[in-house]
Amino acid sequence: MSVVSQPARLGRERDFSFNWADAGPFLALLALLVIGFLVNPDFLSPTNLSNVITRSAFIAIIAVGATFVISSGGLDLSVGSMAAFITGITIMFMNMMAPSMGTWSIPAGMGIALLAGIACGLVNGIIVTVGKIEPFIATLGTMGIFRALITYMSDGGTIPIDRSLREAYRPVYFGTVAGIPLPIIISLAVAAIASFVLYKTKYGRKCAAAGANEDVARYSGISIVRTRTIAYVIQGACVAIAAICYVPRLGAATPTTGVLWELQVITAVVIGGTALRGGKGHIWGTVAGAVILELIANLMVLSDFVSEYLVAAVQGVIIIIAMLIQRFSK
Amino acid sequence: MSVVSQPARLGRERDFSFNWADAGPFLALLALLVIGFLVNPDFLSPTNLSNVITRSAFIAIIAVGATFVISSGGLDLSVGSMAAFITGITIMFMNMMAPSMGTWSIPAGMGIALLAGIACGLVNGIIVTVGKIEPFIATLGTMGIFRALITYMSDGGTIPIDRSLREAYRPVYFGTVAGIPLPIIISLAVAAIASFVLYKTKYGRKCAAAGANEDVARYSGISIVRTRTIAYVIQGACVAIAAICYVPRLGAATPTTGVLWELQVITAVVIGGTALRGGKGHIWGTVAGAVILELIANLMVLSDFVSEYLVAAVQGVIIIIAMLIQRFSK
Amino acid sequence: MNQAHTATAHDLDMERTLQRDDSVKAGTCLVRTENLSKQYGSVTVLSNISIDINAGEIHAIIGENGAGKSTLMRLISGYINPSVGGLVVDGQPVTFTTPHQAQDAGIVLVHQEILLAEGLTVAENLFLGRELTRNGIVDDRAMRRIASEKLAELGCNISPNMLVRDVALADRQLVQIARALLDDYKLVIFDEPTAVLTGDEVERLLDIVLRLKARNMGVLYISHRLDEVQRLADKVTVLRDGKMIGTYPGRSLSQMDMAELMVGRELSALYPPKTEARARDAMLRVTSATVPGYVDDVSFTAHKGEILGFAGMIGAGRTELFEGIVGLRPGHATVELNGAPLNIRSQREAIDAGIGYLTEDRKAKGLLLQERLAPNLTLSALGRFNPGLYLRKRRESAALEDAVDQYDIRVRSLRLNAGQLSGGNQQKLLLAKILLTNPSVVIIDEPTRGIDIANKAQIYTFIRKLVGEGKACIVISSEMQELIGLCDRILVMRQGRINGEVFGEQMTESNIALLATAEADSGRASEGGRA
Amino acid sequence: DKKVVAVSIPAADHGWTAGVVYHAQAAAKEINAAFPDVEVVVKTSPSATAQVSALEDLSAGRKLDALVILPHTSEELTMPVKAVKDGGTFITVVDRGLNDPAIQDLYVAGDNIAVGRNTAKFLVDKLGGKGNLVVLRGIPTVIDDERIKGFQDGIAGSDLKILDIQYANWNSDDAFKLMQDYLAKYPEIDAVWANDDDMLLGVLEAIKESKRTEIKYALGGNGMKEIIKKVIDGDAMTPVETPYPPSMIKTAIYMTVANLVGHAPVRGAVKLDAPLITKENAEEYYFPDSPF
Ligand SMILES: Nc1ncnc2c1ncn2[C@@H]1O[C@H](COP(=O)(O)OP(=O)(O)OP(=O)(O)O)[C@@H](O)[C@H]1O
Ligand SMILES: Nc1ncnc2c1ncn2[C@@H]1O[C@H](COP(=O)(O)OP(=O)(O)OP(=O)(O)O)[C@@H](O)[C@H]1O
Ligand SMILES: [Mg+2]
Ligand SMILES: [Mg+2]
Repeated sequence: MSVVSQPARLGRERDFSFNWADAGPFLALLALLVIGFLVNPDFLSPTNLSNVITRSAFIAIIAVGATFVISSGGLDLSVGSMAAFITGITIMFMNMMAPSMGTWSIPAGMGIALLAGIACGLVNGIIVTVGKIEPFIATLGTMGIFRALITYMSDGGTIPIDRSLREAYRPVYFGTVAGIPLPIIISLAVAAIASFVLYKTKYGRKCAAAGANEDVARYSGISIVRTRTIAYVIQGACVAIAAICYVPRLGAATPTTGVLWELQVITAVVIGGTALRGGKGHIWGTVAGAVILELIANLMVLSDFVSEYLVAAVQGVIIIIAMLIQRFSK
Repeated sequence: MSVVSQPARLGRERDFSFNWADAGPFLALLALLVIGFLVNPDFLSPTNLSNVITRSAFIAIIAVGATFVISSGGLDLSVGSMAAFITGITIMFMNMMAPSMGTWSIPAGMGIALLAGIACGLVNGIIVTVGKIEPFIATLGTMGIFRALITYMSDGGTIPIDRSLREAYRPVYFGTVAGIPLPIIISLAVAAIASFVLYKTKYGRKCAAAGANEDVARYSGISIVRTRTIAYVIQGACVAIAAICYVPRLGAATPTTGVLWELQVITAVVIGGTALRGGKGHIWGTVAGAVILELIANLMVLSDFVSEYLVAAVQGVIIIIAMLIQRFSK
Repeated sequence: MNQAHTATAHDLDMERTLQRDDSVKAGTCLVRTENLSKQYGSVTVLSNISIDINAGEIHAIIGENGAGKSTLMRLISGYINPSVGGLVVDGQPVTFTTPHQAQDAGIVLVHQEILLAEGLTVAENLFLGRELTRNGIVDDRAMRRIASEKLAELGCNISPNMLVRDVALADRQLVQIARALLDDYKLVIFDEPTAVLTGDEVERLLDIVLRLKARNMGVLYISHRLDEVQRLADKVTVLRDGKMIGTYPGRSLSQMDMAELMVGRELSALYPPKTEARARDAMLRVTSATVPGYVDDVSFTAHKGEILGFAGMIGAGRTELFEGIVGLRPGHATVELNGAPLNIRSQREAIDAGIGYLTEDRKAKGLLLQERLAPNLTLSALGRFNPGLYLRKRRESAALEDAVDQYDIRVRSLRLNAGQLSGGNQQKLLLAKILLTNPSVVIIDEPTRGIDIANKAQIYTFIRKLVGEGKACIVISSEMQELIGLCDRILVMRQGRINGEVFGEQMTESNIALLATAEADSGRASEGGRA
Repeated sequence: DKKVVAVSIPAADHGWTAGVVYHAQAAAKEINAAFPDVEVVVKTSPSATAQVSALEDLSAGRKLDALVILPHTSEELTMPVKAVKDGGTFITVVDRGLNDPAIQDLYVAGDNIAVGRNTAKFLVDKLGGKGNLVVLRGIPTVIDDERIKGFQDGIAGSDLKILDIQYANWNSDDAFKLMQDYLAKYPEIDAVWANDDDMLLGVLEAIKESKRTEIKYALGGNGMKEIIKKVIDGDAMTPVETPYPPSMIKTAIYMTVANLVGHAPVRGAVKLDAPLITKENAEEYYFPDSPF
């Protein structure tokens, strides 16, 4: 009888095929831009687009961190209050140092922000992994804690940044490089680094494996505790970076800073194509998701159709439709 | 050395042993009562306890519905705004009918509330199941929609109930039967019916199966779409019942009614021992969870230790500790 | 009272189900497949399969891993839809779009891969979607009792109240089988039902299959254990590369014939020759291993160049013993590798120390089914592909191509997800994955579960080659023949302890079976002295 | 036996409520130190429901001699406060009236309608009765409604036109974004009114960043110290402010305690007006130590 054929040989054919599933959020984004233009041509004006995208940077940066957490099988509801808390700490530190260090207190404050973010992330991570508490609850708890701390630190009012630092710090939000606003550059850089980490490093693999199937990951010698804790730490660092960009925008931390950001962040991640139950994360999708959310809000203001009372309803409808576009683009 | 011990048998015969896992929330509840008593002996006074438990009835009733949704593998973030929306519709209907129907408009309004609840649940269910949109996002969308609708209905203000109905409606919240406040009785009845449905009917099994393993459920001839949609409808009905009890307490619907209830509801369900990823639901645990949350808030008011600003922090810490107690009671 | 009465009535019902002499006559055609073909994308997995499945007949389907057996079964039972062709059931052309429709038409499939809801109890799983009710209330008591009975019939006496999550793999398979036997079906399809079972359960299952036949039901039976096929089959259909080679009367084929029909070439001996016994250096020495609840004070030594077998019945605790040793379960053991003490607290540390453990549960614990092949392959050995900052995808692809060659993994494209491989090929991928970590001691739990005969030979040769390179290999297997053919020495476990050791001439099925079932009468046998 | 005065107020969730909490606590501290036989207990609640619960909790434990309450909403708190009153407690209502004025023994309030109206009048005056306005409102509640209503009444009859009005949740971030969007949408804006100073901060930042020059006024309301400082400094864009001082809670607490300790029976209604704060009188509204 004849020799068995070797179908296995086919090898690497379709490596470069276009992945429609990943394109979903970008298609939704495109659809939104077109609709926006039809509704109000100003929508596509460079100033408007640049404003909107710059604004979406905070959520995008935080959501990039959330992509790690969610991909690894966790969830973090505390990001909004964490951002407020870190902003508060940073401003207080900078103000304290300003007399002695001058504008050097700004980079020092940034360092403190990063440290605080990493510490907060570590706390979340440890409660979730070592304490084995459902992430939703654990981070709901720390959300209350961070929010209370910023309220306490500010006596319920505002913590404004020292006047002497304002002008020096302003460019971090309002500055541009080659015409591109700095927050956009920072968020692209964060996303680029994150996608390198998630797609090109050992840690990224471990993250996706832990989220896809905890047992398989464990049996492959991956420490779930470590992997997931690191994801929370990355989340903390991203929140810190967002906080650093945030400070110059309004120059103050208040107890309402970052309220409900967590919902926007999670929405951005999910619209971006990452499943909430964990597994593969989609960094660029997440960034697109964050921009989509901000564009929707912008569109609501620029269009004249909607009564102010119904804005939230229309936003809800658009988000659902964006998800449907995604579904059908698969 | 001839007798071989049977270590492997250990795992086996747990048929009749006390189930510690299920007892977790009740132990946490007990611990809280003891702590409460130590902090302030008034805590255990009958008036206080009855107040607190009566108050927890709203969350408990809604959370019972959420137990179905979560058990079947869904999630519902819209319950808070849905409650506000249903309250609004109900009050408007009652007010409209009051001139012609007199106090009969109250039961008629209750009927309308139930219908509205079921309709809202159906909308959620269909978007999630037929639209195949991640429940988190879908119900975040409808959350915005319901919230906007109540804002619109109230023109951003309040919708108060007609004075002529107030007194007649009051007993639904403030009345007692055999000394037990009516909301407690209603919530116990809801929980009893729910646990019958969840544990003793085919539907309950389908629910748990859909949440535990979608594929297996589907292959067993269970329609995931139907099962999960029904869970959302049950959730809607529960929200309606809660709304019915709520009206006489505050006598009005406002755009801020029910804000953040969804987080409390989900927390109650999870503290009660139901896993967020779906599977077996724990109705009585959920009820205990709702009482725990309300007790914590009560304890905050009764104790004088905590700075006003830090209340949320202490609540967060207590919730995390309650979850840890549960973990270790396993 | 009422309750007891109804329950009894139900029992009778169940009995009737099983003993019913159906009006179907032996030999009538239950299901005919007409030119069934299945394509995934541009790949044809099955083409033009036409077979008749008759009442009162056991029809075996054999073929190499990836030949398309499971695909065919899924087509017949409504899990997937054919690209071309169709089914004729009772003379009527039908299309099933869900497995439930097939079940309503009397066709049920026992999956190769276990499909149970882990978070539910055994009884709940058994009756999922068809709960018994009394006055609209689910009758848990009756379901539990019937579940116990059905499982006992299969020789499985786990409590129906256990969560499936806590049930051993073999028992899960029995639960799946029980599920298919619960109702009144005309055609029962078994896709490698015995792959995870040990001797006793296999016998009981074969018995049940024969009883189904006696009741004029149709049976489709897939197995890589050709002895079973030979014992059971009235007809044998051979598939190769998705094509039908032919249908043959069962008795006319010897096992060798079957194997050659499957493979399409002549086969060499199944087991590689054993290397001669000589004084060997101790490599892995385990003392007083204890895993609470499962394993009690087990000590043994594996030597360089040795294949050490672990035999035992289901629940003997072999899996738990090794999961305990490599740090996947809480427990304690004193472990020495090449004389140096190890303190292993996690699988990572075991891998780093050079101890590789390959799980028996490839679907739930071995592979990321939704993930591509290359990331699966390299998951335990990422360090090797990460020389500097980042992972080299090119090296990973190269490693995959190597593995596909070396382990003969039959894939039609390298861009499939692991879940899209056939069962046997998943197993080979898993083996490649663990060997990629370059362990010096390889522990393989059920190495050839679901692997066809030609590939078994390959894997055995491979294992032999490994120990030839100076590694030690520990094989846990429920197939006694495999252990006897492959191993240099076999330890037999019973109820969490080592009940004895056999080697050389003593390695016979009866000796092993005796040690696996009976208490060793002269104190606990241990290898201590001989090690 | 100490007399117990309970103070129930909204939790600090933005600048103004933070000011309320600050002043309430300051009052409590001073009074507890000054009057050995009076105990003032301050409780904050994040929502109307929670406030009702807090009332129940406060009155379940002990007999309250007086209750000072700043209700989240009028409708929802009316019945619960009545229940407390029925227990024999002296009731002081602050800021927002209950539906049934018979319940309160003392009423201390600012004038939200006036906040809107006075601002509007100023704009009508300064813009010569003509121009394009954009308005930012807060969270859908009665206060918000009243201010907007006052404002609309104030511009009625003039040629001032409100181009747009949207919610920004009394949050400076949301206001910043909304203002950016207004700027993108309307090429010609003469003045902006945010009905709360928290939002005004975001508005100012957005205007500053856009470098638009046609906007003559950006006004707020509430009397936040940063904004009053601007008025003192003679800021061109924000030359006036309307007070809605959170310190009214302190006034109310003092009056209530005065009533209790029996210096004089205090009853009735005290309405604080909302005069325009200008450079001339700004100093008297400036409290640099308050968080607001
Ligand atoms: N969803 C799918 N997409 C692409 N190819 C698939 C898919 N499912 C199965 N295949 C391919 O179909 C072929 C036949 O698989 P099948 O599971 O039927 O084999 P089998 O004969 O049961 O093998 P085994 O003995 O290993 O179980 C395999 O090559 C497999 O990779
Ligand atoms: N004495 C016993 N009788 C029946 N079942 C048992 C007994 N001891 C353990 N079990 C069950 O069997 C499982 C242990 O089986 P384990 O996997 O250790 O056996 P094994 O020897 O590896 O068998 P397998 O061949 O299935 O791998 C446990 O989950 C336990 O629930
Ligand atoms: Mg197969
Ligand atoms: Mg095993």
